[in-house]
Amino acid sequence: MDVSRRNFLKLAGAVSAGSALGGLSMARPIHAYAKDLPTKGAKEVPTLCPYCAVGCGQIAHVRDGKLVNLEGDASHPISRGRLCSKGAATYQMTVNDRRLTKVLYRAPGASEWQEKPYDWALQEVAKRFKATRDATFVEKDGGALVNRCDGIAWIGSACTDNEECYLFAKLARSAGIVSLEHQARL
Amino acid sequence: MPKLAMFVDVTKCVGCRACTVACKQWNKLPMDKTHFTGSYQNLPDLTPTTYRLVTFKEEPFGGSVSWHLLSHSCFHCNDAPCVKACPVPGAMTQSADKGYVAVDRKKCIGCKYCVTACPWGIPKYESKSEVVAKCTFCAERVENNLTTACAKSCPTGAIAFGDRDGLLAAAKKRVEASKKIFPKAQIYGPGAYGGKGTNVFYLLKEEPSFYGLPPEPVASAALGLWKDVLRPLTGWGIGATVIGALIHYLAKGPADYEEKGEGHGRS
Amino acid sequence: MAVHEIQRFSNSERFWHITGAATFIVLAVSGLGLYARELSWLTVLTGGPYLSKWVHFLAGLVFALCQVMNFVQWRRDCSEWAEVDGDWLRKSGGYLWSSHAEVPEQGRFNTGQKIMFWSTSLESLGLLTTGIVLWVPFVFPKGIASLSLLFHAFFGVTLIMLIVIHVYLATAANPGTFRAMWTGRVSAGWARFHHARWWKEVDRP
Amino acid sequence: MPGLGASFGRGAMTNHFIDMKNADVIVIMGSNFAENHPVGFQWVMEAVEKNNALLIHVDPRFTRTSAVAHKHVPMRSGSDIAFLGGMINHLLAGGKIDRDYVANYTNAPFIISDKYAFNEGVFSGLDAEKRSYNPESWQYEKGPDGKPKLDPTLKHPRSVFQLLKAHYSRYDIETVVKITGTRKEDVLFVYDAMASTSVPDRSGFFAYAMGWTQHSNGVQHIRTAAMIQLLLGNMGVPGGGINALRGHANVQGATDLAVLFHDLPGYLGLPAQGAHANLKEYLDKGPKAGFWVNRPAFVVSLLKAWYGDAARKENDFCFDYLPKSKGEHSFQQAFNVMAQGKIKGAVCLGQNPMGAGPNAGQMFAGLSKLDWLVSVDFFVNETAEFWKSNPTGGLGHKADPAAIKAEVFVFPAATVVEKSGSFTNSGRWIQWHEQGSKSPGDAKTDAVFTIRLGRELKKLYAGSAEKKDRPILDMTWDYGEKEEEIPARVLKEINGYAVKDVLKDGKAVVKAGEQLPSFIFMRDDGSTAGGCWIYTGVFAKENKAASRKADKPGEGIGSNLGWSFAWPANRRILYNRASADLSGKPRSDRKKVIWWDAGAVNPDGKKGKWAGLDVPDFGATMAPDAKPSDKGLFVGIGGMHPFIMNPEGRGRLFAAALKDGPFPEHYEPVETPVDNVLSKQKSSPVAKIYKSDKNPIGTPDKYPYVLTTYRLTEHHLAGAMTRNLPWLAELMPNLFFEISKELASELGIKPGEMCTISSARGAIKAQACVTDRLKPMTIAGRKVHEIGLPWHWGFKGIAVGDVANTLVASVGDPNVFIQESKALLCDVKKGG
Repeated sequence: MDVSRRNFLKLAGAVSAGSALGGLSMARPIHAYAKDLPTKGAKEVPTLCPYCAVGCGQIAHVRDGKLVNLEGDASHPISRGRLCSKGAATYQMTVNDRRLTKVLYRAPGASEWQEKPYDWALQEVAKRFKATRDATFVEKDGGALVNRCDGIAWIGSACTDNEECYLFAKLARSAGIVSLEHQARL
Repeated sequence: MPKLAMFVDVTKCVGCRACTVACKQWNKLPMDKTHFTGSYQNLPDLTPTTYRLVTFKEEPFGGSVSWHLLSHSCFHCNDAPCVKACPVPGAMTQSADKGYVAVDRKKCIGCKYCVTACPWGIPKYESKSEVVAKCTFCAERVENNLTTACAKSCPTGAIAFGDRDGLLAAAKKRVEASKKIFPKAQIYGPGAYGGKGTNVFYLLKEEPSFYGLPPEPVASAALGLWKDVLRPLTGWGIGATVIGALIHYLAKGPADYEEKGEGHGRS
Repeated sequence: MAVHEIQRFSNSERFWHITGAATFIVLAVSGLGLYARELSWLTVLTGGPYLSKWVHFLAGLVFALCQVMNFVQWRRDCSEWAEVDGDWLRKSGGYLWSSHAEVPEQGRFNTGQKIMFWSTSLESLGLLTTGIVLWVPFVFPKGIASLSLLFHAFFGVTLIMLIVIHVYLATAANPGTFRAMWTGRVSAGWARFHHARWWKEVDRP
Repeated sequence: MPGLGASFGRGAMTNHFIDMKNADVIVIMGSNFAENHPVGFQWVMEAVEKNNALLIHVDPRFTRTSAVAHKHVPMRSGSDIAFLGGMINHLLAGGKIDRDYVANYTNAPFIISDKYAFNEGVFSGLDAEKRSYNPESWQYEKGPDGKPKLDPTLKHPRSVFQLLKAHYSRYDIETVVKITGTRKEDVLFVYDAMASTSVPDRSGFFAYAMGWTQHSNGVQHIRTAAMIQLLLGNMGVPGGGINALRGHANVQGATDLAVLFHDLPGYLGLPAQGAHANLKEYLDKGPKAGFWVNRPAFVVSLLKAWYGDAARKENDFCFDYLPKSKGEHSFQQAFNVMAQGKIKGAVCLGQNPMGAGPNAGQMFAGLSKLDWLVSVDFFVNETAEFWKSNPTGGLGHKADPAAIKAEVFVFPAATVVEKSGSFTNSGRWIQWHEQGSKSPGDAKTDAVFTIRLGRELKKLYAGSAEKKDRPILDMTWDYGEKEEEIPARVLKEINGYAVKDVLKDGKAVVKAGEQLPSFIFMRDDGSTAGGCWIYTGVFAKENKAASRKADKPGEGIGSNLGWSFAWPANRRILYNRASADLSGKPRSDRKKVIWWDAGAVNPDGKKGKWAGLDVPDFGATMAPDAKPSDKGLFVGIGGMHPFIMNPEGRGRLFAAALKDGPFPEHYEPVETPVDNVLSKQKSSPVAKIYKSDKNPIGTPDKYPYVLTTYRLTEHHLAGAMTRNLPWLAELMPNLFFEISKELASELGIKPGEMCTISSARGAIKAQACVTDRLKPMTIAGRKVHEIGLPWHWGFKGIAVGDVANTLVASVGDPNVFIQESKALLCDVKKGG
């Protein structure tokens, strides 16, 4: 196959046209980012950081009951929208594969967990609670009425809500529990 | 002129790394596997899934010790080398009005020119997805009038976000105040690239080299030679060769050898 | 009547050279497409920017192999330097000044071809090394990576220029030459005209 | 926090985060503020930047807080009282006190009983065998009228002021340096900085956390600082106070609502066996003066809230239903008793004793003896899975499940964003959070769990004729069927409501069924119910915890009265009456909070009220010249008495209320490498040391180094809430310990190297963080090395490591029984 003169001219033309383009001056490419926010259309719910006690405000972006984003609440007078590394990671406390979603039960001496229905477990706990309470209840000690359940400890938490703490105290005291504590002895 | 900027004041940084996590949260970036090697830092470098890193460095200082905490990420340079190097239209670009430099993951082909071009080595190549990743300046947040995630979360205000001129003025004030305690305190970034500067700049307590930063960030000479010298010449070079051949052909014509159509055995 | 023909290139020589030439075209097109945003449209020919990256990478490997083979098969022929080569150069091979008739008789490859051989070989080596660096720039020192970016571009552009010359000389400028590579055979007249010394060696009926 | 309670009347952070911007001097001591409360720390930075405040960090370790402080002053763990006691001496000796403030607003002029004595580190009244004091000799000397005697000149040798001077004269600078190991010039720098706030125009505060509390005399650490602040006149003013930095989102709330053995919601105190046989006795033994005289109304309202119609005047409002404590039932004690097999069942909600409890071996011994254990959490934590791993053997050490009989139930919990409710922050702000997302699977809130458990118990006990079961059956427990509405209903009950019309001077001031607007409407006749009096007002007409009207940024002193609700009565700076002088005028224009506005007309037509930038922590219309009265809400409190919760109305420099002495005294930690330089009494004579085979005490010959535990920004407590989070696990993946370069080179330890740290209780493995941020110190002529150890790790999660609490002893403060985990002895060896 011979390349004819005409063919060559065509090829040369194409190459030189390309080259001419290649020699154009460089214009800075401009990119207009106008993407929608991933939080678009999500409900903004004011919540609080669950870690330390500064009490930073957080805004949860919720769509269809699911958390899509969680960041600082800019209108909060203490935190002013700011969060620390823990606070900024709060999203992952809720959206996390490792989370427990079913009741786990470990039988005496067993070496593995079993999944159980919530209501069954709650009823079983109530039965044991009652049995232990009934067995260890001290109504009178040295003649004095003391109404004390010595056999159960209720360890609450400084990470739970006020309302929950109040319920712990109300239920535990009514059951006679004195070993009612949380981790922070001050 | 770009309008938005971030100003990182290392004298205010407490190294809490809220910036790192807030960035991961907003961008939903996965964790990197890390191991303790002797310092709080644990994350050795930026990665395709870590856009913002705090470095920890200890130095003896006036009978006590100084703990240098530096939260760093993309500098979002004006006339950015990464943008200059990028061969794909729209893959690595700079916003004309806001000034940030961002990768479009859909357009990025993973050629890694930007990895090489960046004076700080900020863009990181992710082999799995074959794209380069780096701080986006929270482009979609910024375009929707929100603060960048890192600046918003910074507890002590060490990362400030806002109007570039305003932040530059604030930085100048801060550097004067800081010099009383840290004599070598300086602003880093606005002077880069012969004054074109970066859109993320720092108040450093020490010389940039102390933090492992290039003292005067410039695009490499090689990149300049390539893009500013070789590239405009390319068209001319190849064109001239072709045209030369053409002229040669027209002027001199083909070699005057003609096939005779008969045997040319040696006689 | 059949023209008297001489075998100029073996099948193996033609295979490696033609494969190399084909991959070079692909490399040049994809390379230019990945060279600057203004040329990005060229990547349409090689499947868009992303595929072009892979095409360029894989074609580069094939081209490197071809060039190694070409080097192996022609290095001896291209390493014979003599007085006549200087004479050839002084007379610009008869292409620019002097006439073909004044040019001394040439062996299998003329001086220009030998120069082309060595320059393309060296440039290919340069392209391969810098190309490897660019594929994994993060494992090399910053300076090396950045120089590689420059030199890969430089070698690429200059190689294209060399090849443009090479193609011109092998086609329009010298009728009958293209056939030598395409079919492997040349007419005795062509051989005598262009490579008289070689013709004398090989065309012995 | 009895340290603050005994001094000022309330055991809570006296100021709040935003107020920190008003400070001129900030001393962070016993806290790693920037690292553990970074967002609150912005107000410290604000003070530094805008108020030109001086920021000092006194801490054994150079931390992320020190990194931004003007000065880091290192001292040995456990020597804080010596450091601060020296400051008291420095202030008194140099006359750098706010003399008017001290004379008028503190108990400095009070005369102490002549039986009071202090010798060789021991106060009068010690029973060395029982390890307890009888505080009888620590009382005020009373006049013929039965009221305490005062010497306004402060010159009486037995006046609090003179006793104070004498006590702390022993804390001279040389002695302080010997004990703390701090350089003399650094000590003086801190003293002088704080002394500069003795003028009314300047204020400063102390911020502390577990670095002060987790000692065998932790409460006294805080007491010492409280005394300094009283001497400097820094209480009740903007930028002053003692700022307790709480580590958990709701420590303050959990304490207010009494998830603590010794208390009932609102600090009413759990009745004790032997002391409180009936309601009358329980109420009579309360304070007879100060605002606490209203306690009967608070107690009865609580009982009405709990037992509803069953609580009637005739049956002591069901006072008998309350359990009576027998001695101590603290966290440490509970696990001790558990290990003895006396506690059979345990419910742990949002709590992980296996990681968080001191002496993990003791925790394991306790849990192993249980019949059943309930854990409610987001993740399976170390406690829920204790039967798989015994921490004393280190990470990966298996327990023998077959030998552990306990049944374990783990219930999935809802996260904060999945529920509504309120948290009380460190600054007493009760803040509401709305429910955002829905809980996955069977995860439910702790409230739902508790209510359902209560319902099951009511079902099981239904029909019981036994008296002991009445509390469960009579307990009001109707919070409706809609589980998402429970929190608001509970908060309404906590706030309190009128059962019948609440009468004042025969007129109904709150109608039956209405929410109570303030605790002053609580009655002891059963006409009101309310779960926690100090929270009353939070949900009167509306849920004020959810109120979101913030001040304009940068305006005023930062009270933000329209944002959430601060207990008590929305007061933001406690004891703010003290910011004004005796006549009610601000003591300084720069530091004003409230002042007496004599011209203001009140709704009842009477003239004069307290006005200002905060809700007055005082009788709103009680004039500055009002004489103490024997009646009303403020018995014994006059218009010049800012500390309304204390019967004497004054801040206490001398406090008989604590179990380990009226004045703080330096003692060495229970485990210490040195002798006590100040006295023969080495460690506190009344420190609680739990007797158990799991609790040997170490000696410096075997365990030569001081160990202090601490927290990191990136992790939280025992780590369940952070070590399971990928973003945090990557930032702090492995357990490490901090060691000085000097000691590391002595022991040949390289950075990152795995080492073994041991105490008398056990050994753990951790990687070395070799640093200049810790330095060896010279204590009483001896070189002492200190090791720092973060304690967040455990065997469950993404980031796993040994449990630091394995090393900690079961040793407690005698007042609050908090563990001594900030100063103990250890040994370090290369290799794991």
